[in-house]
Amino acid sequence: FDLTASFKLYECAGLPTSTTATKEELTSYLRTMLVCRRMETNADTLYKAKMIRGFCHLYVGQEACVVGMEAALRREDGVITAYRNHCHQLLRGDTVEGVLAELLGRRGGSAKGKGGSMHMYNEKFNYYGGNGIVGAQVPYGTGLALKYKMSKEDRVAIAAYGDGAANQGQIFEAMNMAQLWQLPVIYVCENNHYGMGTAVNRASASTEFYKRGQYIPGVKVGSRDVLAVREAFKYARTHALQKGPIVLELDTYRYYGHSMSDPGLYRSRDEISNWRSNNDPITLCRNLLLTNNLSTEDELKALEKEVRVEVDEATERAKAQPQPETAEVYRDIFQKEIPFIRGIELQTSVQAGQPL
Amino acid sequence: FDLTASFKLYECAGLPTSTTATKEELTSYLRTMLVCRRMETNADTLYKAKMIRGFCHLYVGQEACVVGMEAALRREDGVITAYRNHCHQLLRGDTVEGVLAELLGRRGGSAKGKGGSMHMYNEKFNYYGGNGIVGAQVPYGTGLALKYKMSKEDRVAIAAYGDGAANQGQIFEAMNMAQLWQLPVIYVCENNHYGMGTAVNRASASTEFYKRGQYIPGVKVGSRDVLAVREAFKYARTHALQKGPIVLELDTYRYYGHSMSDPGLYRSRDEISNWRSNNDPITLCRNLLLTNNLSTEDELKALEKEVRVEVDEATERAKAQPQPETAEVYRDIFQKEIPFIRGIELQTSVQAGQPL
Amino acid sequence: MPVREALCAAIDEEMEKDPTVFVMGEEVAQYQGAYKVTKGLLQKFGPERVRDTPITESGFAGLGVGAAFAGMKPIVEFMTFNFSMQAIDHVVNGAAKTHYMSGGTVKCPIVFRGPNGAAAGVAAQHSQCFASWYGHIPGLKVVCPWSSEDAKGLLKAAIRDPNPVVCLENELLYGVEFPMSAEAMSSEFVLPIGKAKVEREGTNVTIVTFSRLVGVALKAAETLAQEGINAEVINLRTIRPLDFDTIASSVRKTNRLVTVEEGWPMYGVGAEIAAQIVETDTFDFLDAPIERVTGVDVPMPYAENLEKLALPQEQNIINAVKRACYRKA
Amino acid sequence: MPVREALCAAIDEEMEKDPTVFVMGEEVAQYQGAYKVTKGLLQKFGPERVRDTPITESGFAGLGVGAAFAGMKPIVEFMTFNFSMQAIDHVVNGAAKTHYMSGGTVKCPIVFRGPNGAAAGVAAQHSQCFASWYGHIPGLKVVCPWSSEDAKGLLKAAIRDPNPVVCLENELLYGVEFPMSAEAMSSEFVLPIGKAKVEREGTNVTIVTFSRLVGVALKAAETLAQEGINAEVINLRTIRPLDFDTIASSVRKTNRLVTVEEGWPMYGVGAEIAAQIVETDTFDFLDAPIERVTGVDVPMPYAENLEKLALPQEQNIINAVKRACYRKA
Ligand SMILES: Cc1ncc(C[n+]2csc(CCOP(=O)(O)OP(=O)(O)O)c2C)c(N)n1
Ligand SMILES: Cc1ncc(C[n+]2csc(CCOP(=O)(O)OP(=O)(O)O)c2C)c(N)n1
Ligand SMILES: [Mg+2]
Ligand SMILES: [Mg+2]
Repeated sequence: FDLTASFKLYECAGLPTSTTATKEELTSYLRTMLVCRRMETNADTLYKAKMIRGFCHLYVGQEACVVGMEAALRREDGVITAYRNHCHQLLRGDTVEGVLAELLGRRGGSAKGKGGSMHMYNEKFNYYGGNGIVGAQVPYGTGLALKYKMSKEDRVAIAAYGDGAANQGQIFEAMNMAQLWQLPVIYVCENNHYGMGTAVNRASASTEFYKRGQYIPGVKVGSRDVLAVREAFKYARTHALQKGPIVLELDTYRYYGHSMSDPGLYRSRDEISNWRSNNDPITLCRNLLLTNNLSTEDELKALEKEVRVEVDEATERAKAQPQPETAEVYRDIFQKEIPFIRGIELQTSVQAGQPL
Repeated sequence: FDLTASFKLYECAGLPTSTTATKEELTSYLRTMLVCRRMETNADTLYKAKMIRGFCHLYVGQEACVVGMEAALRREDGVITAYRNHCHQLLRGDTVEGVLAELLGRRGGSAKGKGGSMHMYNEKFNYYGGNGIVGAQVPYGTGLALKYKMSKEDRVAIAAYGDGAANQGQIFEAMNMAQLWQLPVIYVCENNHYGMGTAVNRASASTEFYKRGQYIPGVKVGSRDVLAVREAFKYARTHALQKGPIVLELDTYRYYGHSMSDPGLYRSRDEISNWRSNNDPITLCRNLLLTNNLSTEDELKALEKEVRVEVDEATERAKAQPQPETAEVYRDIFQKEIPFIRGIELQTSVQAGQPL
Repeated sequence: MPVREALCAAIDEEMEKDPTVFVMGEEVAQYQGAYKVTKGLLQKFGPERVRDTPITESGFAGLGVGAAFAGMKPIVEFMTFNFSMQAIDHVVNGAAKTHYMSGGTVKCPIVFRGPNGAAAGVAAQHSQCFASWYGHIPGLKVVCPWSSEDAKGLLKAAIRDPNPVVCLENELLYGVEFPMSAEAMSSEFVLPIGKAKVEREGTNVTIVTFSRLVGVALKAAETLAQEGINAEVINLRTIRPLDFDTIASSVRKTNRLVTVEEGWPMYGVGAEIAAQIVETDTFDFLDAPIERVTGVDVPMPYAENLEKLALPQEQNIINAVKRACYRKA
Repeated sequence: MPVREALCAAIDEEMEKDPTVFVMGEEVAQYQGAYKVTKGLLQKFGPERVRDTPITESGFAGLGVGAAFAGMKPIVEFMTFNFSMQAIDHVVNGAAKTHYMSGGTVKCPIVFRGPNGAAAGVAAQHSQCFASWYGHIPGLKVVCPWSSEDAKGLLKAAIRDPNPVVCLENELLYGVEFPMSAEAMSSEFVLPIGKAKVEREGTNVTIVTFSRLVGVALKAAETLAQEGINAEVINLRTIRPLDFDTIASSVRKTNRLVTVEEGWPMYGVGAEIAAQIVETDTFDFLDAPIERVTGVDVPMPYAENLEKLALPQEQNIINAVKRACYRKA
């Protein structure tokens, strides 16, 4: 597959101009993206039914980023991102039921319902969330890389953030240390063109996010093609292990509002539908399969249906889960220890060591 | 005077290759630098006599920066810097006695003895200190520029910081806003090659501080020549008013330790004496006067003596000042209001409105 | 008038009155405010005085402090106070301390405002109450409105104050309607910073609270009245300085005290109130131990049932009052 | 052994024992520590495990949190805790809350340490006490050593603790020599986090304090003993969790309480202690109002005479004790 128009490079070279992928690979990417999209769509419905509360940042439109990324990473690589993280969680070993259970505040969520939309984790698969404070996850991700470097492991860390977050000073602080110490970290800026209601050019004096590491090389993936994303991550992974930090900017777009209460007046319907019809990652991947005669329209229709059924069933299972046990309020303050926890009234406190 | 080797440029052009200066100008620069140096030397003595307490960051070696800067600025321009600020304070309308009185914690200090070494101000001359938190003054300085821009005044703001501070994220945050909003601010990085005991290359992934605004033009003044500094600031002032932010890096060196308790093991005596003998701003300025036959050795000796006497007398006057009135503990919490102030014991509190 | 509009009116009127007042923060202009508090201000005052900032709290709060040094009166909005942690050095070391450090020469008339404490279902990183943290800091004033009158009167006072003021609002109150007196509708209406308000007079017990829980406490008081307990409810309105006189007079009358807050208990607001009681002779008037009702001492959980268990409810106030009155629950 | 060396020994021993322990911060390596606490560690453990950082608190504290998530045990030094404000979001929203938010899956075994509170002549921005701020936060433990034994035992406990711990030291104590018991010299010596220590037994009044003022309180107790007042002095050692049992037993014996801290009064440490007394039946044992001795409620002034007036002195403790004992001063 041709990738000639996909990349812009900054202080680096050697990105491939083409790549190959088997039918199985492409189909699995498509399938995963379809699952992501259906899951998020269902989350939208659940939110509107007031079953999901608070924030709920949907990933619809951006699926190629995380799917392409995971296609290039190994499971032992560490990943951390911001609050728009349902699909990251899914790809790092969780299930649709698990993600939606967390969104619904149910017992079977990855954080037992205690984290919600912005706070999902899977430590066993080296996934550290989900962070609600814009930018804060970037030093954390750099810290993961510090650990990998110190323990001489062949692992890289991903620190993902948005175009809005890209101006946060702590990102520059982290990048400086990453470069000084040659840490194996890939900074991933998912540029979806808006931070909440603010278009990139109103928030960033330079919107070339792949160059903003300045002394750190960067690559911009200009297309929503999952294969281009995958190749960029393969390249970046090798670079990070051999030479140290690198910045990847992924050009993408979100179709839904920032979170659920966003009226979206800052962009036109046309702009959204243009992206949807010309740049949709799922459509692009679908077309790759069709135009290269790797799949038929019927096969893909069947796949779509299968995914729909599967995700909808998982959604029902998540809805059927019970709320967390009430004792969960008092659990997980500390590892290996139940401290005295003062209650709303002193009388409702939990005594130290009292089993919960 | 020839300036051909003085500047390195980043994304800008038009720095002069030569300049002129009258005998009076040069002599006054020399005189001011001499006053600065003698004042700091006396501060060193007072510190060693345990009359100055806490921190005391001396400016010796860096005099050309502030003297060249003030030669180009107007008094209505705003200035803010970090804790190495005694000479900034002096040049912004204070006296040697005033600066030393503050260092000695005496009544006649600019902050009535309540601020000490790091916290001197002269609001009347648009000088806002003196800040003890590395980097924090840079957004403040940018805020001054915001005010000047909003009130459509022809004023620029100076936000000065060190090479160590240059990695602080808040500087990048401030620069981004300054560029977005085209604020008339000059970022001044006084690169004295060390942040405490850390050499620049151990702290900064890129030591080209004049380029670190990235999307902001920059000029590096590579010499300790006060005229070069002055010309750079003239250029920068015009740029800031017309186009917005600019970064000036001033290559300089401090001869004393970081603060008073610094054993200085991170650099060799040779390094220091090399700088002293080959790059001293006072010697450079002196030589300009001599080699251009604008002054004689005797004239300059007399000037030096005059300065010494003047500064030493001011030092004695500062020492003779009384400590602040004890009621000062309770004053200046708020403007225009004396609140209830709880004392060490409730019984020693100050009641609201009670005259102090 | 809902609290949101009262806040907006306060800003609007003060911007009209004083050209040095301006607003800055994330999404305050084009988006009309993340929670619509600044709705219409961009249209009225233009982009110079209603400024959208990048998501860089440390940067823009610092710019605000600098602009205040130079004579402006910035109103800096934190989208929520949780994000003020990224800028807290500027609030404390910059805004609060500089006037004192400069021997009274440098001025910093700035307002930091935004929603504080828990909203609904926003979990641990978005639910912190900063009342006692900011209340700890000399050089700051900290106001905490409950009703629309509070909101308008306190925010206007904050903007006019020549000193740095932190205004802790509450997202859950933004949409709540409160009656506004004719006086409060005036563009000259301000409330004194540092004065608490007795929202309900009573004789048997004093309930001291602030922000959203004032409403809950008033409900509890109604319920308790039916059982013959007549509670006085004090709305603190200001966290710093604390209006101890109003609290003390009330306790001297009722001889019983219950403090109510949604923040964490340890080193919280109730702690300071209790301490002030027992270090003065108001101590002698107490007929029962002081009761503190607070948020549970845990980060805020997301799930609806857990969140409810983590925050004070009417019943908790009732329980505490009954204990203070030596009644069986 | 001076406190500085006790702290260094704690780090040294724990680094020796556990290869995942490492130190990072400004000037901790080549410079041997701004206050020489980490002296010799670079030479012994090398630059991988003793890391000099740029002056970017938010960055390196965040790196520490991330490394802790991934299984390291970082000791992050703040050159002073004043600078921790630039990184406080990472301490609170990152380190303290993540274990809970993740339903107990993500771990964050990290220590944040450095000097806290006032040193000599360092003025307002460098003199803040963070005890009650960090003490407010669930998910954190906060220790505050006074003596060399405290320092070694508490810091070692903090490093071994699988949870985030804040260790608030005091620059003025670094050079102070304290005797070390044989037990304390052992590399297995740890002190329990959450337990206070009765430093001096007494019967007439309880003085509760922490950090540097423990020494001042002990001096005051000696002076008071000459006047027939026998004071019990409690060294809190831990700010969170607070060892209320030790305080309460003491007050039940002495019936009088004086709290002593150098931080600001409002929403401070004394406030919480006072509140816990009056909300429990220990209240009934009080024979006098509680006295709080605190720093004056102002930013720290520089001048020597003013600084002294802003900080608790022996005489203030004596005055407070005498009032509590109804003696004339
Ligand atoms: C420090 C901080 N400031 C503000 C917010 C509120 N906020 C949440 S998301 C967001 C926009 C971020 O935009 P971007 O980084 O582009 O990510 P995207 O939402 O587009 O994925 C803002 C302002 C926050 N959570 N944390
Ligand atoms: C936020 C913060 N971190 C650390 C310090 C301690 N500190 C004071 S000065 C300094 C070195 C700064 O170096 P540089 O910016 O190069 O300025 P110079 O001292 O060389 O003028 C450090 C680490 C501080 N004051 N504030
Ligand atoms: Mg975005
Ligand atoms: Mg330097």
